[in-house]
Order: sequence, then structure tokens, then C-alpha cells
Amino acid sequence: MENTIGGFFLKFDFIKNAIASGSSAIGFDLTMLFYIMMFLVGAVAITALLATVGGLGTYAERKISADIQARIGPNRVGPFGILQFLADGIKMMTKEDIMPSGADKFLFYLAPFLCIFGVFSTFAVIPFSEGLQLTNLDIGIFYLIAIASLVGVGIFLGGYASNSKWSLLGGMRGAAQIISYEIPVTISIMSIVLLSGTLSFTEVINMQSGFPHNWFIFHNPFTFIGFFVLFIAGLAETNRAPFDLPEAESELVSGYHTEYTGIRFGLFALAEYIEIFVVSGVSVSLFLGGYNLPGHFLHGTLGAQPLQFAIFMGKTFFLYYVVIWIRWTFPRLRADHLMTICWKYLTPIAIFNLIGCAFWMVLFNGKSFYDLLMH
Amino acid sequence: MNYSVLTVAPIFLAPLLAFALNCILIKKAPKLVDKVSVAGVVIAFFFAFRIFIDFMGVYSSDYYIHKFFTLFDLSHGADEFKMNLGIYIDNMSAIMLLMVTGVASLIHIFSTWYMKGDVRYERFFLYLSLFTSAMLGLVLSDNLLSIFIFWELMGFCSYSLIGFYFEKEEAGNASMKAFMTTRVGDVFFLLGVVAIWHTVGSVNFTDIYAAISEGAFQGQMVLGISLATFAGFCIFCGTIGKSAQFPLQVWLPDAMMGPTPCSALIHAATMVAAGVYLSLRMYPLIQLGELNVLVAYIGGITAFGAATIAIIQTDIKAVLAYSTISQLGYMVLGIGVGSYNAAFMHLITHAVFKACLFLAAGSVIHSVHTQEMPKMGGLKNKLKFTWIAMWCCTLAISGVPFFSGFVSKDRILGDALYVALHAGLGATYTIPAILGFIGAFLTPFYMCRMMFLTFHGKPKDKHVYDHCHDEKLKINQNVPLLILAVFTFGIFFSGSLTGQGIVKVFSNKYEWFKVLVTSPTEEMHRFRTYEKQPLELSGGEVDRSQFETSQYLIQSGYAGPNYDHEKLHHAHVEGAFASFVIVFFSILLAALMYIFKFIDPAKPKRFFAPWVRAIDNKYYMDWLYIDVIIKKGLLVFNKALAWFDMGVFDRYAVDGWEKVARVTYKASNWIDREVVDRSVDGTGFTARVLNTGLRAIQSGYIQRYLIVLVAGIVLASIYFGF
Amino acid sequence: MYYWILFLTSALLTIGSSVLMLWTKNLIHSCIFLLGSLIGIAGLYLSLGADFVAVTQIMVYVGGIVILMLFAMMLTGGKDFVSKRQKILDLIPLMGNKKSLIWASLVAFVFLLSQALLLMKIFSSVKVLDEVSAYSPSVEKIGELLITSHELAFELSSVLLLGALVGAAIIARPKKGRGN
Amino acid sequence: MAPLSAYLSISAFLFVTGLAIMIYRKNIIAILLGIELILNSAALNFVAYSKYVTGDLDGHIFSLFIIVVAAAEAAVGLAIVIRFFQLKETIHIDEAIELRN
Repeated sequence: MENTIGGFFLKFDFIKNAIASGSSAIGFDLTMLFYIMMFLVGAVAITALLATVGGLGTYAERKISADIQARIGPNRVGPFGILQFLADGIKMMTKEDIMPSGADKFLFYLAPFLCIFGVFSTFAVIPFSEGLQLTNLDIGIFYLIAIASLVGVGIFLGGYASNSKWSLLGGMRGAAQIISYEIPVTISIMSIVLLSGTLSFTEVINMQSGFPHNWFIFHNPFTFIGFFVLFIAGLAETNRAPFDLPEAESELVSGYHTEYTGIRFGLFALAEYIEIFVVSGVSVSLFLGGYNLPGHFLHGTLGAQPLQFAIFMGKTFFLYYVVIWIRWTFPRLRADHLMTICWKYLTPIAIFNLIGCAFWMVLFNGKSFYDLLMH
Repeated sequence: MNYSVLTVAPIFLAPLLAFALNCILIKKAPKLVDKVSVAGVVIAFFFAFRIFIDFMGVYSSDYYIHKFFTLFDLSHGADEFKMNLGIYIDNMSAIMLLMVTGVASLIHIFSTWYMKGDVRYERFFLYLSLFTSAMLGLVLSDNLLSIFIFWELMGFCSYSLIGFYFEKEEAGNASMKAFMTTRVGDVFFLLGVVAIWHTVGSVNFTDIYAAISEGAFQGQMVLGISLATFAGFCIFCGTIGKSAQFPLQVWLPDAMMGPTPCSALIHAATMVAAGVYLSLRMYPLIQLGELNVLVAYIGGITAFGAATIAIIQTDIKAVLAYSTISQLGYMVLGIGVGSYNAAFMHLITHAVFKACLFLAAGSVIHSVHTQEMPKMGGLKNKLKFTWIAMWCCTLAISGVPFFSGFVSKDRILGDALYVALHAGLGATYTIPAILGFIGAFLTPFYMCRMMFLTFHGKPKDKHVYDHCHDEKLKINQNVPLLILAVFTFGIFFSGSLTGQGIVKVFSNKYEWFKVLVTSPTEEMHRFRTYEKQPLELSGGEVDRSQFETSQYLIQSGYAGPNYDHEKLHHAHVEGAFASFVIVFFSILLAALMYIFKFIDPAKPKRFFAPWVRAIDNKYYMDWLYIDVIIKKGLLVFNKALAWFDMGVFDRYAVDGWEKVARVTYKASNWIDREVVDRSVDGTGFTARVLNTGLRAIQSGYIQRYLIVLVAGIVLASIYFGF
Repeated sequence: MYYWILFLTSALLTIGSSVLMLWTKNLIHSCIFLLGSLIGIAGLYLSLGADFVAVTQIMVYVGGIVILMLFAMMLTGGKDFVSKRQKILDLIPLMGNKKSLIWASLVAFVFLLSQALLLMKIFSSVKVLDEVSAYSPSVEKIGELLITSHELAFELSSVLLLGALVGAAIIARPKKGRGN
Repeated sequence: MAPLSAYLSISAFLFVTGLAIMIYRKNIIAILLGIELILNSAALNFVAYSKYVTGDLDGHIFSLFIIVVAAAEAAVGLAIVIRFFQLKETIHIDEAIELRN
């Protein structure tokens, strides 16, 4: 209970006093209720926020691609066309929900929900700020990796259930790609776990005290490489360009969600865009200092929360921008190249990084590169 | 300095690793093979040099390193049975290591020139590396058994190298002959090792020395002779075989069929020296077994006989081969007369100048493409550097003052003279001494004859002469020769050229050779005072403070009987003077015959006609061995055995057994059919009946197995549950 | 209350999924119900305070084994079979149809019954702790145990995984020169 | 908290279901699914016992090893299935009767 979002707020005396007085007034202990309420409020808030972020993602994608291709992009709905995503969303929800003949009905319905379930479950541990983290699990990082793999099952089932060749191929490609790229991702994250000695996001972030030279990306040469391994493999896990083979438009029409329409298609798309956010957020938390203000400024106070939230979102959106930028800059890979990159380059490099980090821990007593230079 | 596996083992392992690596490279990257081989031996040289410097730094006749590890330990209660392998380095080994690695390095380098273009160029280096490592392992060994192992390994390499040009039938025969002849000696050697093991319970040198000084051999008899005599004789037989002594010298001249660098390495500098080295190591045993006279006789006969044969040879390598046998005879003579120090010194000096001579001969042969001296002549104008190097070596082997041969050989002769005349032993040693001196007269003669025929005079064969190109200084052709030639000067071995201290060049170490190499019999007690240590991977620092640097003492290096300093000194002076005169006249005679043509060589040949015929047939030794012993003796014996096998054993024992078997077979046939078969059929019938029942379960369907499994568990749980 | 919500949901998910897994005719559905069952078991682990085991369960099964199974089904046709060979004479019927389902259930029931009879004695003698330990984070302790008292098993399992990896790759590799 | 017997019952039920699947199904992959269930029921027992009876974490570690073994078993098993399919063009379990008689 203390690990959930309410636990942070109960550290402050005035909230505690308020609850105590409220309890005495009602004659019923409100602490538990506070926890539950905070959790529900936090969960709803984060879900709503992320759904908006996912929606805005589509807008951002279109706008940025337009910018890169020297077009204007959406500009009719709202100022600068910013409400375009709402319009799209309404359009999708009101569309007819078509199911192809011969499709596996049960799985066809289940697949998008598995996807969205896998993605939204990760928000339970993503630290937006010191307080705004639904739960601070001891095994948060591990949990995130595990639960995110549900997306792969969803994509696969979506591809299978549609009873379409495009979908089937896309689904199989997607599943293969996701379980392959999980390995470099996991191993890269493991090097950070090795350095920090914990699986908890909060503790990892607190070990990087805000200034860039304290970030784990600059801790040693291996983590520097490790960040890029994580980021590239993360791109592949989200099926983003240049690794968007499961939905390659030119080959598979639209991949695993070819046959989906309406709200189910929307769920797939939302899951994808939010997953990009998750990958960016994880990279930021593990390598780029997370929500920390420089030098733990105002650490542990209520007033710092908006600042921390802003910093986290700023860094994450920067990576989000990079992801979209990459999509509109690089051509798509071939299927065999995809596997080659994973198994022959990223995985060995990640293993090398892990071993290198272990050696660094032993040789330099866990000191960062900066520490070695300065002291 | 620290003596651990890491500092000592590279001497032996570097060439061995080069060999192992080359085994792979010979197919993958043949171009690297020679470089790897040379690198291996040069690395060994540097490590050996380091050890040599350390020993020179201590400069004590007592200093030695003995470290070992236990290979296996089968001790059971009081019965101690351990196999220790280890390294044993004393002053002698240190000098020997330096000589072997140095000479071998130069020969390796020379081979890259000499063997260039040969079809089996890479294989040659393979053998060279293996051979070098075996030789170095032998020198490092601390016990007779590992010496024997390396000894045989060298024998194998020698076999391969002699038969290197196996397209030629003679080469194949020669390699076989060398292998088989040395085998005779090796059998005795192994017998000697066994005898020593039996008596001492160990084959370590230090243990053997300790056992000898404690009198372990006393009163032990075998076959009616004392065990010490027996063991010493057997070990010495190993020397006879390996060092080509009379009567097993026949293989060495034939061994010249091998490539010249291998002759230089194996049949001049190292392998044949290993035999002498063994005898020197086992010197206390030879002395204890009172074998000195026998050794001296064999040495003298070999020295003299080989020298006489060398006189009439026309093949340049044959001259060198017989001269090698002759010089080895001197070493053995030195051992026999107790000239321990000088014998070892001669081993070293001989290795250097004989290697140089062989390499120079190789250079000549490679240039003119013939080995026949009558076709050469006048080559000094073309092969200048070879000529210089070869003259240095010739003077050294002849025993001309200021050259190394004088220092070593004449000390042997001096000691022989002392034993023969002044020691008061009667006429026991007279004949070896006389033979030695005659040999000393013959040596300069045939060497100078070779030089005159090859390099001086007018070119005899225009074609051969023109074929030879002017020699340029090349790092892998004549630089090794010149380096070796430099070391033929006596100054490197003894500051005093007459053996008694005139010139002091190396401060107080100008007689380093004499001081360092002392007979183990003189210092036998030291092996019990200095504790043995285990061989470690690293560390292994040796405490050198307990050794005092030997001050220069006028030591004779003489270990023979009836030591009398004054008389020995006199004998040395007389011997030096006598041999100086002998050498002078010998060279003069050669010059008169072959330069000034004052005497026609044919005349003395006619005068000594019967003897020349004997020499021509190499004293009928080959005939004796092959035609008489092998063909008339062994082959006949062989045939008799074959007849017994076929006629008697086969006919009565084997065929008779067949009759017995036939009867038995009939009986067993009946039992088989009537009893066994019936019961087998019965079993089959029973099985079939049971089978049909069990078959329902063994359906091949996995799920039914599963159900049977479940049923079994259910039954078992019901059984155990209630 | 949370505990009971978690426990009942998980138990229901586990049991229901496993029953459906047995009941359904579609192999892929069966696999998805296995997924549900496994997630339910992970929930049960959580209810027992074994957070690390639960997450490992999800990671290995959901991320790996289930997708692997689905792949294998894709590659081999994805159809469930009805028995081809039926011999009435055989004492034990072949299965794959409704009748065999009944048989299988019967066998399983008998098995359960017999085991219950046997194990009841053992269970009754097991002494349950008076006070069940409260939830506490287990990662660090498990890590410590893995590299101290269970190290041999840990290393062996790494060898086993390597062997399985190599073995699977070799077995599944198509033979050269076959087929085309 | 739920008593130990609740967990044991769930575990037993899982085991029996797995066994029934193994007997009932004719598809090799389905049999593998049954095996997974059986393995999981064992692992669940371990964790439950470690919570209720021993009070230490050894049961967790056993469960982890069971998961490891299950992963290895699934990988090799599926590889064999695919190989079998390449050879026989089917994965009907009753085709695997090469060693019969």
C-alpha cells in the first residue's frame, strides 16, 4: 500500500492530519480509502493523459511528416489543426465494425484488447514524477518488460484471427520481431540494473541526480552504447519505422490490422502510439535521468511535482520526436536484415555491454566516468 | 634470478610450440613456417642466455638449480614409488643450453637460405623445431628417464632428417641404418637405466650421485660383474651409439645423406654431443665401475681410425663426417683419461667450429652443386666469406694456438700424456695416448687437404667453377658462418691460451670454463646440502647468497687417477709443445702435397697400399655388420626360427589342436541341437504366448502408455494408501 | 479484501481457463485459454506474495512459450485432429472425440481420487505455520539464495537452457538437400 | 487469507486437467499444453508450501527452476514437433508409432 501513489502524499503532514481529522469526524479510518481513491484517480488521470498523448501522437506524426516533406499537414480542425485527432477518433468510433467472413470471432475481438491491456498495464510503474507513479514496485523494470510482451500475443492473434494472408504474415512477422528484439532490450536494461543494483524505477532514477553527467547514459562507455541499443531495439519492438515490417504498407497493405475497422483499429493504433511513449519514457528513466531536477532540487516536496512532470515529459517528447523523425527519414528494412540486426549485431553488442558494465563495476568500483575524471 | 616454469620452460617449449604451430601452419600458411621456427629457437636462445648470465653472475662451481614436480605418486605405505620430472641446471647445462640454442638459431637462419626452393622446405623446419626442443629438453632434464625420452625423440628426428630426400634410395637406407645402429646402443642404455633404478630407486642425477657417494652400489653384483660396472657400461653403450664411437660409428658417415644444415645441427653440434653429455653426467658411475680404460681405448681407437679414413675421402661432407667421429673420439678419450673439464670444453668448441664447417660446406655445395672435392678448387676467389670462416674453423679443429681447438683438444692430449707417462699406471693408457697423438697429426692434414682441394689451386672443373657466383654478404647465408667463426677463437673459452693463465681478459673470470665445470666426483657432497625445490608456475626465486663466488684457483679440470699437480702441469706443457710441433709438420706436409705439389699424393698411397684398401672399405666394418652379422648370422637364425614355426609348431601343435577341436565340435553340435535348441524354442514359445497378452499394452500409442502409467500410479497409491 | 479479490479472480481465471482449454475444439483457442490460466496462476503467485515468481511466470510464458506455441501451431496447420484409427476391439478407446473426453475425464477423476486418498494422510500431517509471514519483497533474497545455496542448480539450469537452445535450433533446422 | 488447501485444490485441479488434456488430445502441441499445465500446478504447490509451511523462499526458487525447465522443454518439444511435421506432414500423435512392436 505504501508503495502506491497515495503513499507519497501521505508523507506530508497536512494531508495526514486532514485524513486523521476526517477519520475522527466520520468514525471510520479513511487511510485505506485514501489509498484507493488516490490510486483510482491516478489511474484514470494517467490513462486519460496517455490516451490523449496517443491521440496527439497521430497528430504530431502527421504534422512532423508534413514539415519534413515541406507540406502543411492538418490545418482545418481547430488552431493549427490540433483537434484533428479528436475528429479522427470520433470518426473511428462511429464507423461500422466489420468482421471478415471466416474470421475467428473470439480472437478477433480479443486481440486489440490484449494489445491495449499490455500497453496500459505498463503505466502502473512508469514514473512521471516523484509522486505521480501509480505503484513503485520493487520489480518495476522486470514487470514492465514482462507485461509489455502481451502486445506481441495481441498482434499475433490479430493477424491470425483476421483470416487474411496480409494479416497472418504481418502478425507472424510482428510476433517474431517482438520476441527477438525483447532480448537486446532486456540485456541493455540489465546493464543498468547491474549498475544500480535495483529493479525499482524510483531507485534507478534517484541514483541519477539530474545533471547530465550523472545520467546513466554517461556513466561509462558501455551504457552509452547500451542506450542506443535499447532505443533501436525499442523502435523495433514498437513496430516503428524503419522496423515497421509487420504493417509494411507496400507489401502487406496494413499488416496485422488490415481487416480491422472502427474502434478496434483505433485501439491498435492507440496501443502503438502509446507504446512509443512507453519506450521513450523507459529510456528516459533508465538512461537520461528520468524526472529528476538538477541536483535533486526540491526533492520530495509537493511543489516540485509539476516541475518533475514537465522535465520527464520534455525528455520523453524529445525522444518521441526523434522516433517520428526517424520514421520519415529512413527506409524500411528487409525481413532478413531485420533478424540480422537483432541477432548478429544488437544482441552481441548488448551482451558485450553487460559484461563490460560488470567489469566496470569491478574495476572502477562502480564510479562513473565523470567521477573518475574529476576525483 | 627466478627459476620457475615461466622462466625455464620457454627454452624447451618455444621450439616445441613452434613445431605444434607449424603442424597447423604447414597446410594453412606455409610461408610462415620458417619464421615461426626461427622465432621459436631465437626465443629459446634469449631465455638460455638469461640463465647463462645468471650463472656467470654467481660464478660458483657449487651453484645449481634443481626443481621438479611429481608426475605421479604411486607410493604405498613404505614403498616409495614416485615419478619426478624436473629441471636440473648446473654450470654445465647452462653452457650447453647457450651453445645449443645459439648454434641452432644460426643453423635455422642458415637453413632459410640453404633449403630455399626445396619441395619440402616447410617440413624441414618442422623437424628442426622438434629436434631442437628435444635436445633442449634433454639438457634441462634432471633424470635419466626423461633424457631417454628426448634421446629417442632426437633419434626419430634424426631418422626423418637423414631420410629427408627419401626419393633417393641411399637416403632411405642411411636413415634406416642410423636408426637401427643407434637402437643397439639405446637398448643397453635403457638396461642401464633399469639397473640404476633397481639400485638407487630413482633416476634423478642428484639421487644417483648421492647414492654413489653413500656406497649404494657397493657389493652389488649382476651376471658376475659389479653392478656399477654393468650400469656404467650400459650407459656408456648409449654414448657409443649416439656419439658414433667404435664399433657403432658406421651410421654417421651415411647420415650425410641428409641436408647439410641438418648434418650441422644433428650430426656435428648437438645430437652426437648428447652422447658425450650423457657420459659426462654419469661420469661418477663410469669412474665407480672402473671403466676408464675401456672408455679411453674406445675413444682413442675412434679418434685414430676415423682420422685415417678421413684422409682419402673426396666428398667434402664425408671428410667432415669422419672428422666429427674423430673429434667425438677425442671427447670420449678425454672422459676415459679423466679429463672431465677438457672433454666438455671440447664438446662446446667442437660444436661451434664443426657447425661452422658444415654450414660452410653447405654454402660451397649450394654454390657449386657438387660435393666432390676433385671438381672444386680455386673457390677462394668467389666464396670469400665462406673461405675465411672455414679457415678459422680448420685452424681451430687442427689445434693451432689461439684457436679454441688448441685450448680444448690439447688439454685432453696433455691429460692423456700425463696418464700414460707420469701417473705411474704403467702401460695401461699408453696406446690411447699414442693413438690420440697420431690422430692429432692426421687431423690438420686432412682438414688442410680439404681446404687446399676446395679453395686453393687452380679450378679443376671449369663448368663447376663458372657455375659458382661471387658471394655477397647475406644475413642468412654467410653471416651465421662468420658469427660462428668468431667464436672459434680460444679467447672466448680460456683467457690463457696454454691453459695456465697468461692473458687475463675477463678480469678474475678469465678461466671461467675451468672454474665452472668441475667433475661431480669432486663436489659430490654438495648434492646433499642444497635442498631440492618444487617447480612452480611463477615465483621460484632462488637464494643465491649461500654460494660464494669462486675465486680463481689453479684447477686442472683433471678428474682422473693419481692427481699430481706438478707432474700434470709438466705433462700439459709437454703435450702442448708436442702437439704444436705435430700440427706444424702436419700442415707443412699438407701444403707440400697439395699446394706446392712437392710430393705426389699417389706415392704414399702406393706405399701404404694394403692399409689404403682397408681404409677404402672403412675397415670392413660395414661388410662385417651387413654381410656377416646380419646376412650370415641373423638371417640364418631368422630362417631357423621360421622353419621351427612353420614345420614344427604349425604342423604338430596347431594342426593337432584342430583334430581335438573337430571331435569336440561334433559332440557340442549334438548337445546344441538336442538340448540347447529345444530349450530356446521352448523359451520362444513361452515368450510368444506372453507376448500376445502384453502386446495390447505395447501399442505404440503414447497416450495409451500414459494411461497405463496413470493406472500404475493409481494401483500403487491404492496399495500404499490402504 | 484486496487479497480476496485477487485470489478469487485468479482462481476463477485459472480454473475456468483450464476447463475451457479442455473443452474447446480449437487448438488456438486452447492456447489462449492456457494463456489465461497462466496469468491466473501468476495472480495466485501474487496472492502468495511471490512477486518475482509471478512476473517471471508472465515473462517466460506470455513473452515466450505461448508465442512459441502459437508459432508452432501456425507452422503445423493449426487444426485439431479427430482420431483416424479406431479399433473397437481395443480395450482402451482412442481419444479425440466426445467419448474419449469422457474417458479422459474418468481416468483423471480416478487418478485424482486415488491421489487424494494417498496424499490425504500426508497433508493432514503437514504442520501449517501458525502465523503466515506478511508480504515482503523477495527479489533480493531470491537473488541471494540463487547465488549461494542454490548456485549449482542455477548454473546447471543455465547449461540446460543453452543445451535446449542449441538442441532446438539443430532439431528444427531443415536438412540440406531435402524437399527441393 | 485462503487456507493452504485452497491452493492445493487449485493445483490438483490443474494437474488433473493437464492430465486429461494429455490423454484426450490427439495433437502433439495440445499435449505440450497439457504438460505446461501440469508443470505449473507443481510450481504453484511449491510456492504455496513455501508460504504456509516452511516460511522461507526455497519454494520460490524451485518454482523458478520449474519455469526454466518448462521453457527448455517447450523449446525442444516444439522443435521436435516441427521436425516431426516436416517428416510426416502431420502432427497426429498416433503417427508416432515408429517404435511399435
